[in-house]
Amino acid sequence: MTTINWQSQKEAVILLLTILLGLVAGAGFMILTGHDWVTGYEFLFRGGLMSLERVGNTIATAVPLIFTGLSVAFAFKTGLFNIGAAGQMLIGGFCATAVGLTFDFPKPLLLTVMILTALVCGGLWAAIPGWLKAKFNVHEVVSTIMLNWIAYWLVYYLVPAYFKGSFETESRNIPVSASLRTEWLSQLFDGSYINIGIFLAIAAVLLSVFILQRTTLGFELKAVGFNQHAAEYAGINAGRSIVLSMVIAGALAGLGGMTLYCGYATNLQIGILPSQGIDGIAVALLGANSPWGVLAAALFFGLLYSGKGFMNAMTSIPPEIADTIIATIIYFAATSVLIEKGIDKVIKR
Amino acid sequence: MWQILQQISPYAIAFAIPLLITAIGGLYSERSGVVNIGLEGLMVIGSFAAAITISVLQPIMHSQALWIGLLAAVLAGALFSLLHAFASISLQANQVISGTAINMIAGAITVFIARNVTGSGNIQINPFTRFDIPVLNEVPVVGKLLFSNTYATTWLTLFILTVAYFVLYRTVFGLRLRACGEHPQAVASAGVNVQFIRYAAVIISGACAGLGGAIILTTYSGEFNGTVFGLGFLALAALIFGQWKPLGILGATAFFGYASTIATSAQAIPALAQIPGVALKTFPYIVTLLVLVLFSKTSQPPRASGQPFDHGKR
Amino acid sequence: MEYVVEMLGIRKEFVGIVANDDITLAVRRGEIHALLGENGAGKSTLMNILFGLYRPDSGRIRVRGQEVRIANPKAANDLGIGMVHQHFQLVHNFTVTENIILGIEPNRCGIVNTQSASRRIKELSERYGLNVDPDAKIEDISVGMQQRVEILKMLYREAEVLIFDEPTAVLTPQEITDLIGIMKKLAAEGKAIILITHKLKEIKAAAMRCTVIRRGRYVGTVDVASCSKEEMAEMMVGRQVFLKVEKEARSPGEVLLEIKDLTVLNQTKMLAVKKFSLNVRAGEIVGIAGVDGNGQAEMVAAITGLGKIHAGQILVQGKDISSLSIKERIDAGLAHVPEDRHKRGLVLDYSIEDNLVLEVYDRPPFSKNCLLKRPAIRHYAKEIMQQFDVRAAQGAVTLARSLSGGNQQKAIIGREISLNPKVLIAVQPTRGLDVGSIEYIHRRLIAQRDAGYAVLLVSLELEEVLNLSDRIAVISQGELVGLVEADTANENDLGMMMAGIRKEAD
Amino acid sequence: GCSSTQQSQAPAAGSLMVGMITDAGTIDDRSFNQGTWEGIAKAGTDFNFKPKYLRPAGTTTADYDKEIANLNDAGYKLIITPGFKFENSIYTAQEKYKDTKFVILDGVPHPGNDYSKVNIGPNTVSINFAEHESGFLAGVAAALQLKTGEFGYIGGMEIPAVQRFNWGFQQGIKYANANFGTKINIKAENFLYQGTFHDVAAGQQLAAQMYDRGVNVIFAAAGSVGIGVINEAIARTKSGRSAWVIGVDVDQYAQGYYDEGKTKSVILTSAMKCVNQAAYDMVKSVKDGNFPGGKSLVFNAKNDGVGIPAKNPNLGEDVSSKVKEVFASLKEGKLTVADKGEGLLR
Ligand SMILES: Nc1ncnc2c1ncn2[C@@H]1O[C@H](COP(=O)(O)OP(=O)(O)OP(=O)(O)O)[C@@H](O)[C@H]1O
Ligand SMILES: Nc1ncnc2c1ncn2[C@@H]1O[C@H](COP(=O)(O)OP(=O)(O)OP(=O)(O)O)[C@@H](O)[C@H]1O
Ligand SMILES: [Mg+2]
Ligand SMILES: [Mg+2]
Repeated sequence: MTTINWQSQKEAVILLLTILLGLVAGAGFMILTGHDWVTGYEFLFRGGLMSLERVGNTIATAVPLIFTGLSVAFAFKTGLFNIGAAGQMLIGGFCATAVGLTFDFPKPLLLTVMILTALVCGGLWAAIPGWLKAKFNVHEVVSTIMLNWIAYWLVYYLVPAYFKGSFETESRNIPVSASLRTEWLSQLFDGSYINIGIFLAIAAVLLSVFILQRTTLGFELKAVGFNQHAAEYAGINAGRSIVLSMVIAGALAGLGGMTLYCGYATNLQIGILPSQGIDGIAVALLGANSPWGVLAAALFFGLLYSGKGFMNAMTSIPPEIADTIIATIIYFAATSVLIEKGIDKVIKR
Repeated sequence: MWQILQQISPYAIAFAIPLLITAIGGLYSERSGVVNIGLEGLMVIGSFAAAITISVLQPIMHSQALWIGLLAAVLAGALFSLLHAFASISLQANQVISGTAINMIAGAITVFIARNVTGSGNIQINPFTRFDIPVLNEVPVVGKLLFSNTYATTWLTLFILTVAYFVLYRTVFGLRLRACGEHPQAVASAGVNVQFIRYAAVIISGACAGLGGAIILTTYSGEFNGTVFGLGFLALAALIFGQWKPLGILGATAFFGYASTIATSAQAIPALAQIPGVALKTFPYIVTLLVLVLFSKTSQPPRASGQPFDHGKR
Repeated sequence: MEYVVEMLGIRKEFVGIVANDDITLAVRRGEIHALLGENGAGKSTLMNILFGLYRPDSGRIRVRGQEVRIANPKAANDLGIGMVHQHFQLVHNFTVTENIILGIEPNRCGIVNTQSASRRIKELSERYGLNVDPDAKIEDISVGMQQRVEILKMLYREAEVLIFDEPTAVLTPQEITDLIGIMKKLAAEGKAIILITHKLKEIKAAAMRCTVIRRGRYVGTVDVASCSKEEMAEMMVGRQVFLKVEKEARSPGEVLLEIKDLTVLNQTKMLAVKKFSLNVRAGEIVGIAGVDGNGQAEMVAAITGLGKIHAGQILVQGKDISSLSIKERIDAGLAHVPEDRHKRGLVLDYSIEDNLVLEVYDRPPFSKNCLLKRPAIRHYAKEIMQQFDVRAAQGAVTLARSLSGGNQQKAIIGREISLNPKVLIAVQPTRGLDVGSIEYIHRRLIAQRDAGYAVLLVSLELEEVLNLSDRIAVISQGELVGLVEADTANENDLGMMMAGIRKEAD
Repeated sequence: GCSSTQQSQAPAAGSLMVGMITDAGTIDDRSFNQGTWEGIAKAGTDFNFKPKYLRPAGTTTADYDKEIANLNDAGYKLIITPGFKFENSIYTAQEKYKDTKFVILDGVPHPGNDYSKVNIGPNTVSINFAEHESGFLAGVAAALQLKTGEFGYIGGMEIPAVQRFNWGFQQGIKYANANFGTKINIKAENFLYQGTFHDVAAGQQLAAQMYDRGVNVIFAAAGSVGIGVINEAIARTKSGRSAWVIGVDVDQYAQGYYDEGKTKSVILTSAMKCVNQAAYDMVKSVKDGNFPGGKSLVFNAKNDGVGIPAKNPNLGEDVSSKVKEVFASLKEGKLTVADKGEGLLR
């Protein structure tokens, strides 16, 4: 037992060191480009946290990232690399928006239908690469990239054709009854655009933990992820697990798309592949593919993304420093072997 | 139809060439056993290095500035690829993750620097001029198709393709490189340093991708803005589509070039304007998926690609 | 005395294990020198050190009297040391010539000249009677031929010291005889040969001297001619060895496993198993003997459901299972100890308890309504671990990866036997294990038989097959070439059959 | 043209805090964002303050809200936002930050898609441009210069400002044909919207198609897509085939240089809208204490808010003078240009 605890403690230490190194590198870049890193970080963090409203906005920024992070992490558990979260978000988000714009149900019912739609459509979209992988061994990295572009163009043409808003470039604004924003929550956070997506996200984290740790499904998925040959040997249907895992990953991303278009935003703009798709990879990586880790990493990224504008307003540091810090953290995460070796050395001594 | 083909051909080629050179880089990397999903980021790096160099040099010199810019891109791509090489070869990290990190770093850091330099993150330059190849462009059929309206970089890339083919299949280095991608242990026990070969391959892929990014900049884009619009990923797809073979890649990138050019210029071509835009735009991607399915049985990726080489393991 | 190679006081430690501890090995010019030791004794490690793949932690190496440091295989090549590895180091889609010249390619300005190399390879091949086509692709030639390519590789490099790491494991008896002939010819030319093999008979036939190591330590070097097999075995294991396992006479009952005209294709769509028929009854162990790669793997895959059946039928207790899923076959009473415990047998990143319920996690009492029932799983796991003596540092929650090979294998056997299978298929159940574990597992298999169940044993170790089986089926090129009673069988006859020579009148 | 020629007085005490938020695209897009920024920057030098611009992460209302809050919280009390996409954000921000002043270019504050609830708060000015008049003048000028030929149009996304440029352009061509005897053809297939503001390659390919089909002049109102159009024109001109472009928003002449000496350009003229002037004027009004809060201003020919550049090296003397006459008629109201697309292509 003790060793296992020690192992996860070590992982946590590695994670913190990785973040720290990223922040140090960020400070380095600031110094190199002639800026004051102390004030830089001060305003970066204040921008994300200094008022209730800003805290709310930070959380709202994190919500789609939680979903895409979970999506990537879930696929990863089954040994799949889901670069397609962006496309799944688009499809799931688009279908939910379409429902929201089409039906005139009372809010609770409408939202429920929209959530289900997002889950199903995102899941089905991701089922394609899953099926291609299981049946034809087409590498999911390539197929999800292709599907991202197909999703991009589908939405690009479908929105103006059927849901055109004031302009060709975006859908109509969703009605209040289809929005994840609620009066009481916004008020609680001083008018922030935080929305009930955060509760969906926390529910998704809990559900992911539950599925992965408690259910036979999670047992199967992880077995396939760790060792597909052994899973097959034991009678687990690996192909089915692969498709299923992609479906779950896609459903999570799809719901993430809904929180983006019907919570964070109020309509769907075409011509953009949501950046949260790729960021989800970073979130999952930093969160060590565990749902709780994903939640923490997404909130951290949300903080950086949310605070960088204020930093830019208060100083002359380009906001891209936040992306640079995140990217550096990911590289350090990828090379965490080095950090691990370092820790081992320290322990040995 | 023939008329249309003639018209779009130069643009299709212009679009395909950066893909081609980048995919050649990917070919070297993967044939040596290292998956390089960071091509996109390396292209951005190349485009950035070229943009900075050219924007500095163009006011003081003329046509040489562009070539020096390309050279800078090659160097920058090669240098930056060391990050990937170090993580995936020396540290035996997961190559896909390392590549993803490369993409993220490239996108962020170039714009960050460009912002500090230009204030906006955009850098604009004057691109290459197109020219007709004398005599050859008079040849019936192919003259108009291949030898009109060409960029110097197109011929450079085709030259590199020829060299790349030759090096891969005829030289000592190529033989060893291909062996590394199939069975690195065999290479190691033949007394060859696998890590060295893989480093070289990844650096070549970085150089090629850097050049690819710079070619986009110096031909049809003329502007650096922190992205290459997913062309690095498309190059990766072309590599797989082309079955990890130089000529296959040539075919795959040409296909992407023509398909995407037809899709974009269809609006302005009355004959094609009635085809739904969505069908044209998604066509290349759907075809890629179909081809991957068709080839899935015969597809032969390098056996060791994606697997870190552990010196101790046999 | 002139030694070509001297390894003195070699020590090599891996994380948590001392693979070589003060080992000494001295080889003369013109001799075939055997290196003997149990699995995991450290033979391969020692040879990898000599070949420059590993660096020793301490110790000295002398080549032709000169003290040398062998930093990498290139250095070894330069010193005239060549090695044929346990697993061939050949690039499957390269030609023979390309494989041989890899690393020392004849070239002009970096451009490979295969033609001259190809000519030289042809010459060498003819001179040593190796009969290798320089232009053939590796994936198209037989395993035996591949090994000769490995030999050519060394000859092409003009190696003086030739290391063979278990070269015979993949060969037919006839090929083994040929190989020994070739080695003798090479030795006669003055080359030094180091031969690693587990088969004492081969050492007797080929080697002049033999160095024995045990658990990473040097035991001694003996003259093969003046030392009996039993003596060598005792040196190797450290105690007297009983080759035969005790077992009662059998009392076979009804047919539990019936293989009827089984035909299976391999990955390249070639016939791997051809109309194979065999019955295994309750209370008997049927062994399948054969050289590696003669269809055993495909046959096992077809029986267990991991591979497709092309034609024929498989019945368990009279019930046709040919078209059932793996899961349904397990339910029908089929259990399988897989050949490769790391690839198939275990999810190394799962805890032992999860591995022990790998096939039954979805049944009560281990789960209900798709929810895992941890207490029940742990209880079950603890029982198996106790019953089968699986030792792990942190009990049932230990990661399977951190178990020793023997304990991993015991866990697998425990898991499979706990399924109460009517038919147990055990493939290479003792591969890579130490003697204690081997004896334990052999006893368990016999207990399974004595409890009235059927056991199908597939092993490349002829001795194991002979010791455990009641009947022995010999497979060659996917065909059943003979079925003999174990007590009447002898190694020679089996060897002939394994080479594909059918036993008359059976 | 919009030459901000009014000279400023002595710099006042530098307490002005003026911020801008960019629309899709970057600050140096050589058109809309850049024009706005140049106006603010010029005011910055004239009135001695350091302006600031922020670039939002995306183009959703939430992204804009965030940057408005950032500028506001950082003390910027005049916030200028170019683009109709800010309409919803300004609608809420003007309520939320009552002591901050807002200027929205190309749009009017309103909630959601509901234009019936337009509300320009007392701290907000909404500025719109008569792009159709600008397009009209460019059309007339180009027609007069070339006399005969085939004209084309490439727009970015199909949004009102971009559409108005197109409609005005076509009316201008027709006007020239009718009144000055020019013979300019226009065909439906040569009037299109590419669909993005960023796809440089597509701009080039579409332009190539048009030029190959005999189009002589392309009016590109398409952000970076327009850069692609200009690139294509430069490439053609360099190889000796003529190809003209009409620039948009600002004087794009310098974008189109094709010779080493940087004197000759493929930009025939540019259809300008004086965003720089508008931005400058608004800053000045705040400084002077006469900010026209609550008003909706229109920049058109009447107040020199739109037009073509004063200097057009590619236009002949006579052409310039004729365009000046037309401009005068527009000013006087003798001539009107419809801001609707009825009866026109696309
Ligand atoms: N790279 C390694 N890392 C850790 N342990 C190793 C490594 N290689 C070998 N070992 C361990 O060293 C010991 C000696 O292994 P070695 O392969 O030399 O044995 P061997 O005598 O060749 O056995 P076999 O008969 O199975 O070939 C074994 O316990 C093995 O597990
Ligand atoms: N502790 C270890 N750390 C890393 N690698 C190890 C370790 N132990 C064993 N290995 C690797 O596994 C290989 C096989 O080791 P070992 O002989 O113990 O296993 P085995 O179960 O006998 O395998 P096989 O059946 O293939 O002989 C070793 O050669 C080594 O590469
Ligand atoms: Mg060994
Ligand atoms: Mg072993």
